[in-house]
Amino acid sequence: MTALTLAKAINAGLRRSLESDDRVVLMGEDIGTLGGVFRVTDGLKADFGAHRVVDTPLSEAGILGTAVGLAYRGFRPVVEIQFDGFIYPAFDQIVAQVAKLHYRSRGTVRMPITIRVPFGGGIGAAEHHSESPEAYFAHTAGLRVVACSNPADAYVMIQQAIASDDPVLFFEPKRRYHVKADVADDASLADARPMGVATVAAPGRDVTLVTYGGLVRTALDAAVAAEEDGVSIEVIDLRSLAPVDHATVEASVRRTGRLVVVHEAGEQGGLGAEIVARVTESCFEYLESAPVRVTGHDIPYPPAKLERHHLPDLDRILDGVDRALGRSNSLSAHPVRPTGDGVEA
Amino acid sequence: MTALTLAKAINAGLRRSLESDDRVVLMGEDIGTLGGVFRVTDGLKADFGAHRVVDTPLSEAGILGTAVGLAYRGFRPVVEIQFDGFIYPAFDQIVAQVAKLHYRSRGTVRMPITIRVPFGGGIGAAEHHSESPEAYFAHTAGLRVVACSNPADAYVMIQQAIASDDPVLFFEPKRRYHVKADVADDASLADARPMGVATVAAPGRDVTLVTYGGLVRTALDAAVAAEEDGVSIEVIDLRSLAPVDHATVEASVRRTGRLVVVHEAGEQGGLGAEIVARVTESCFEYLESAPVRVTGHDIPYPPAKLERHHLPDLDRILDGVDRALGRSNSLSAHPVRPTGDGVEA
Amino acid sequence: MTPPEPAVLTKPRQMLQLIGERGERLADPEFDPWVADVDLDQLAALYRDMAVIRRIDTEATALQRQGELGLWPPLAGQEAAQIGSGRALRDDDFVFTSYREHALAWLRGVEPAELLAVWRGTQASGWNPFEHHLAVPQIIIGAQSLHAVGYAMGLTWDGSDAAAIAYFGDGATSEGDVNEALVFAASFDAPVVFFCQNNQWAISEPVGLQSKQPLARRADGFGMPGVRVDGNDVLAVMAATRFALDRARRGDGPTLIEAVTYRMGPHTTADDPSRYRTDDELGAWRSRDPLARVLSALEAAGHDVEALQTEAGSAADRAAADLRAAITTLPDPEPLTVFDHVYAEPNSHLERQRDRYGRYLAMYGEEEAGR
Amino acid sequence: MTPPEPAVLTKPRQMLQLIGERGERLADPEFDPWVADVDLDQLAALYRDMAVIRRIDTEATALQRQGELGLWPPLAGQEAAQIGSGRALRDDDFVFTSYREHALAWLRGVEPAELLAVWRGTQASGWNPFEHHLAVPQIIIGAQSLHAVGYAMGLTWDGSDAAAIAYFGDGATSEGDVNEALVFAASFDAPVVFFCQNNQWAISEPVGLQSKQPLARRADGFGMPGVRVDGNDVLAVMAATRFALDRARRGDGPTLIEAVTYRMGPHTTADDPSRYRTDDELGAWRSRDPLARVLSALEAAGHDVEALQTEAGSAADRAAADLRAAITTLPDPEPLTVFDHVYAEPNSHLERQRDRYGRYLAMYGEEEAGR
Ligand SMILES: Cc1ncc(C[n+]2csc(CCOP(=O)(O)OP(=O)(O)O)c2C)c(N)n1
Ligand SMILES: Cc1ncc(C[n+]2csc(CCOP(=O)(O)OP(=O)(O)O)c2C)c(N)n1
Ligand SMILES: [Mg+2]
Ligand SMILES: [Mg+2]
Repeated sequence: MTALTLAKAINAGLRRSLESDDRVVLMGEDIGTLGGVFRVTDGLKADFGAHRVVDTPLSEAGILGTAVGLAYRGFRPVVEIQFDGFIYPAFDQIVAQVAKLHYRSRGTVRMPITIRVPFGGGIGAAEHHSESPEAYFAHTAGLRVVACSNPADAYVMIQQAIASDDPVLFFEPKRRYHVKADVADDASLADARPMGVATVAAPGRDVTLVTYGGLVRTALDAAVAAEEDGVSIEVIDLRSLAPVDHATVEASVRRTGRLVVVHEAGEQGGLGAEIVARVTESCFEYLESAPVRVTGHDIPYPPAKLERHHLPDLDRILDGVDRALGRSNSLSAHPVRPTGDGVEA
Repeated sequence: MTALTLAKAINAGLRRSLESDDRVVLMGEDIGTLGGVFRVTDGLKADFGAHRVVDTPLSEAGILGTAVGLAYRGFRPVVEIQFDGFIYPAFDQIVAQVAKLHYRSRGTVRMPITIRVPFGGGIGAAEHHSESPEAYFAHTAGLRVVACSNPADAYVMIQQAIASDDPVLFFEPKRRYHVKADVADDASLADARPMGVATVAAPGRDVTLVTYGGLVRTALDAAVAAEEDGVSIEVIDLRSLAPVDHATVEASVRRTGRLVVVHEAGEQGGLGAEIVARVTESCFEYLESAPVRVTGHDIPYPPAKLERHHLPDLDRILDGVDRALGRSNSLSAHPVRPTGDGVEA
Repeated sequence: MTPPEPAVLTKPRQMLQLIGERGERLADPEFDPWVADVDLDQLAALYRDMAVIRRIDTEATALQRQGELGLWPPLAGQEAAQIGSGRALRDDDFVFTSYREHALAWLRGVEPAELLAVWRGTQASGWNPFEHHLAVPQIIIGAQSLHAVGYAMGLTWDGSDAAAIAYFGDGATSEGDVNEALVFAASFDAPVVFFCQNNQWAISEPVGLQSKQPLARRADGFGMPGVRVDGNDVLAVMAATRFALDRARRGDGPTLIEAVTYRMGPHTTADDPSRYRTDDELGAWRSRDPLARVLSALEAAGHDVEALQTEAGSAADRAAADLRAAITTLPDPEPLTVFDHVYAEPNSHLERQRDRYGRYLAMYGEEEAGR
Repeated sequence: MTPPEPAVLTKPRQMLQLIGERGERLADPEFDPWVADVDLDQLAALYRDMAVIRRIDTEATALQRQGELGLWPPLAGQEAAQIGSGRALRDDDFVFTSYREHALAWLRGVEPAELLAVWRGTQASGWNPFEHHLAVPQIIIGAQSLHAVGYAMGLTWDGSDAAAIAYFGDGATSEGDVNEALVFAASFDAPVVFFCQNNQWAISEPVGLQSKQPLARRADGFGMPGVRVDGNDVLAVMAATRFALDRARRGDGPTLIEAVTYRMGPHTTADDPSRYRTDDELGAWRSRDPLARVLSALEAAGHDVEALQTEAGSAADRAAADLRAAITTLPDPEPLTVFDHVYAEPNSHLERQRDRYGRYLAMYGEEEAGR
């Protein structure tokens, strides 16, 4: 056990992967000499050399495209996209090549590529630096998508992602990079919880709250706050966004009968839509109220001084919980329709 | 009234837009001399000249990026992406620029760009030629997304899209390009149904079937087939995928109590998820059964000889309707859980 | 065979030719050494290769017209560019092509059925890339150029002296991917050959829309030599490719080759070139036929071209018959294989979907389902 | 003023300099005519511009350190590149920049508050692009190069003789977008100037990782002249930019300018350059300071540089004071403005969301909400 920040936990995980498999190579902009703009790869180039930790030219399609070629050659590239908003130039290589080549080659060509993406807001950054693009990738067959929320998971999950023979989008909640916690860096990876399995981060009885990444901490805080109010929230940290561990989510909803999904990404077509749709299909008879989504607005990420009015926070989560529980909430004040959804077009 | 194929209806709409606004310019690969690989722009370069109908170099990011510059200059670019699967190289320009510049410029810079995309399968094409990428764009704030399903709509909607001051993704169901129907090419655009409004393509009582694009025809056929079986399906042609005309959808579901959403795109994070989630939130008390999704599988588009095992067809739609109605269906044979959803992970 | 390296061609010359349009052998002090070993028999073998692949191409086009294939992109006219470069490769060089390089597949031992499967639509791809050191064909224009560079970077890290080669068209040079590939290749001294077949057209768009300069001139600005070669001169193509491959093997990095050639047929069987180009143009290029050129050269050198034509003709006949026969070995795939190979590892979501579709098929019966 | 066009620079020369490192005026028969009108007073005015923008930059950096700005990307070291090119532009030329070209904003009349808003995080952007013919700054590396080309294509279609100019960095040349911009510009003879500030670094990556050739050499392969100019020589930069703009106005198409300069400060205020570059390197470039160079030239020519420095100093002081004062005019925005301008037209989904968030705020009170 060592107490590490989330950033350092990923660093430690990368180091272990580099040590244990010499086909693992890290690629990205500024990841070598600088150690990454978030220092996640700090020290790795010095220790493993410029052929294992590769500073690349400034071209995201180039990074992903050469990673595909390296995968053809039997390497396991781990690429860093410097910020969420810079993944789009690589979208074609990810969606048309990385995601599809195993299928297109009838299983002969593996794409064990890990794409690390610092994601989400909450750090007062400039535009294009706070995006939550995960739903694009969750909708793309052939990819796996995960998000870590804490150092212990991050340390394990990055190694699992690298070890996976499938391409993995690995989302890192940048606003939690500096949060410290114990990491079982002495434990065996074989015993670890599989990357695809969700965690019940806090058990509860009244409502199931599903989230991931940077908002898990906020959700846990909301659970504590609600407890004082007599409401018991079960917080599920999804960890895997594609595929979703529906078994865990649905088991919880069958007990609580109520669902709130929370994420920073916009509501329309966000991951919450999938989870609500799937739970509704599978647990219809168990639902005591309409599932609720608490999400970022469907707007481009706003300027820094407005981000607190975009991101779900503790109060908005609790308001969503109140909606799920049929308690007084922001929409119940002037109900226009029995569903409490008052402003239909 | 003139009977036109869907392709010719779009051609006629483009022609009218070119005539009525000299800031409208068409751009794309092979759209000029060749008239487009589907001949949708046939004859337009000859009639309007190479400055209005522009054959571009082979670079999708280049097409969208220069369209942005032209929009800065006050033009209304209408770009063609040759096939759905070739839109991804332009993803960054679409998501980070086209979608966001109005917001980023605080409303000073308009992006009245129309992005025409022949989409979907059913024509036995090679890989990357049958994609349904609409959910990516519906999840992107700042864009509008529409899909036409028939010549009459196509003729009007393409003109509305071009006239819109917002950027519009305009999806054209390529497998319906050659379907002919009457087009009101003499009617005034001002009287036409707004692009954002859905159509009840066939009224019905028992179940609401929501779809768009190439599958509207299939859904209507399913409604006819079901009628013989005593089941009354209301078919809604969504037309606008972002924003969705929830008023129309929800009004229908409040009457029928049952919802089936159908699309070619994969299920996970597809548009069906959004519609099911939203309807569940808004019409929870009205729902008599769990909403059902009938979609393409979550796989890369398969080789041509397998596409009939990927695309929803009449039988799969009817099976979905049976699920919504609680009638015997493919999943009810061996029910494991009361919801009829038998194979939970 | 490692002749002295030609003066680095930072500024591509007009166009490298070793066999002129009337079959005359043109001396080139820089490039002659690269094909010094190619005697008349070998030249005849190159002719045979071209004759066979031309016939395969014709047969496949016919198969498409007869409804046996969904689509076919003919290579007619580009035989010398593909055979000349392909015959310069070592077996362990890795080849990344677009969709038109059937000659490369054939040269590397791909079976007829493997070649046709993807165009018939029965399989996502035909062959195992590692058996032939040949990637799956690429339809996304230019994307494979980056794959070749990545593979080549891996070659150097592995200490191998093999090379990678990326085939793409003139139109592809406008895609960001190809330009980024040039950047990466130069930065990492990647042992890669960029082989651009400038066949004058990208569907209906003439090469002049993509570039006002000869494409080989792009190379210099990216920090590599560019060679412009007559793509209808199989010997010159072979010399240029050997030169580039040798640079790669010796650690001197990438080279861009522009092979100037012509697509004699339609873009694909779905295309109608009469909409965008003239008979005159076609006629002019027909007179530069790459096969006729080698024949003239052989004839001038006293080779028995009649025997060669007869022999090549029957080899071509056999190849065509094999191709046609292969169709029958390509039955429609089993429905549930649609789910195979999406992932390399188990995936709960997909397994559920497969299971459900399996039930659906079971209920409706495979016959009716998915009509 | 239309001096005879220089022999087309298909192969960029070493590097254009008009004022040497010790302030000496270097004769250049091709480019001297382009700045023949720049007398000592005008040179002094260029110095004043550079002094003011340097001071604005220093002040903004200080404001960031004091917590008034979220971030600031300093331009220190690049004053001559930005002022020399910016002063060559006409008001109706349209400028597309990245994030570091504060001098362009200042030259084109952007107010201090408009300049700072985006870095303070109170607004998505500062100014109305059409008031200043200056696009919103671009953070996606290279994307704006295509916008400039599109705008320039529009200029020709409108029959205008204005030009567009795209500013980007050395790192940006590796992005597909910039390369596609070169392709489009050449194909459409777009009246656009590509102005690349090669400041030697892309965050921690030296320019050698992006290219082993001088970046100006990229131009030729794309079919346009490339000019490599000393970016710390304000006169040479102005000459090169005027030359390129004139080409554009006369319908001769695009030009690529590489201004060789140096970023003296960190990439942004969030960066620590000591992790990747040496004091020696910094020192070497400090001795090539663009302001000092003009001063030397003026001094050598007998201009009263002391008076100039005093005058420029107080202009800079005023600009700095204005900048600092502007901060107070940038209050935090109203919560519901977060929904403004997503769309130009009514949007049912967004209106519902705005309405709901409005209710939420009303219920929880704006004070508590969104903590
Ligand atoms: C990214 C992308 N955009 C568009 C297309 C459609 N398309 C297929 S082939 C082709 C022309 C390619 O021309 P070129 O690169 O010269 O190769 P050629 O077909 O002549 O061999 C186009 C535009 C595509 N396949 N991929
Ligand atoms: C598409 C994209 N990728 C990565 C980044 C992150 N990033 C911001 S600035 C920068 C370096 C840019 O270097 P250069 O083009 O030389 O411009 P300079 O900062 O030196 O002015 C990088 C990598 C980005 N903003 N956009
Ligand atoms: Mg071509
Ligand atoms: Mg730089």
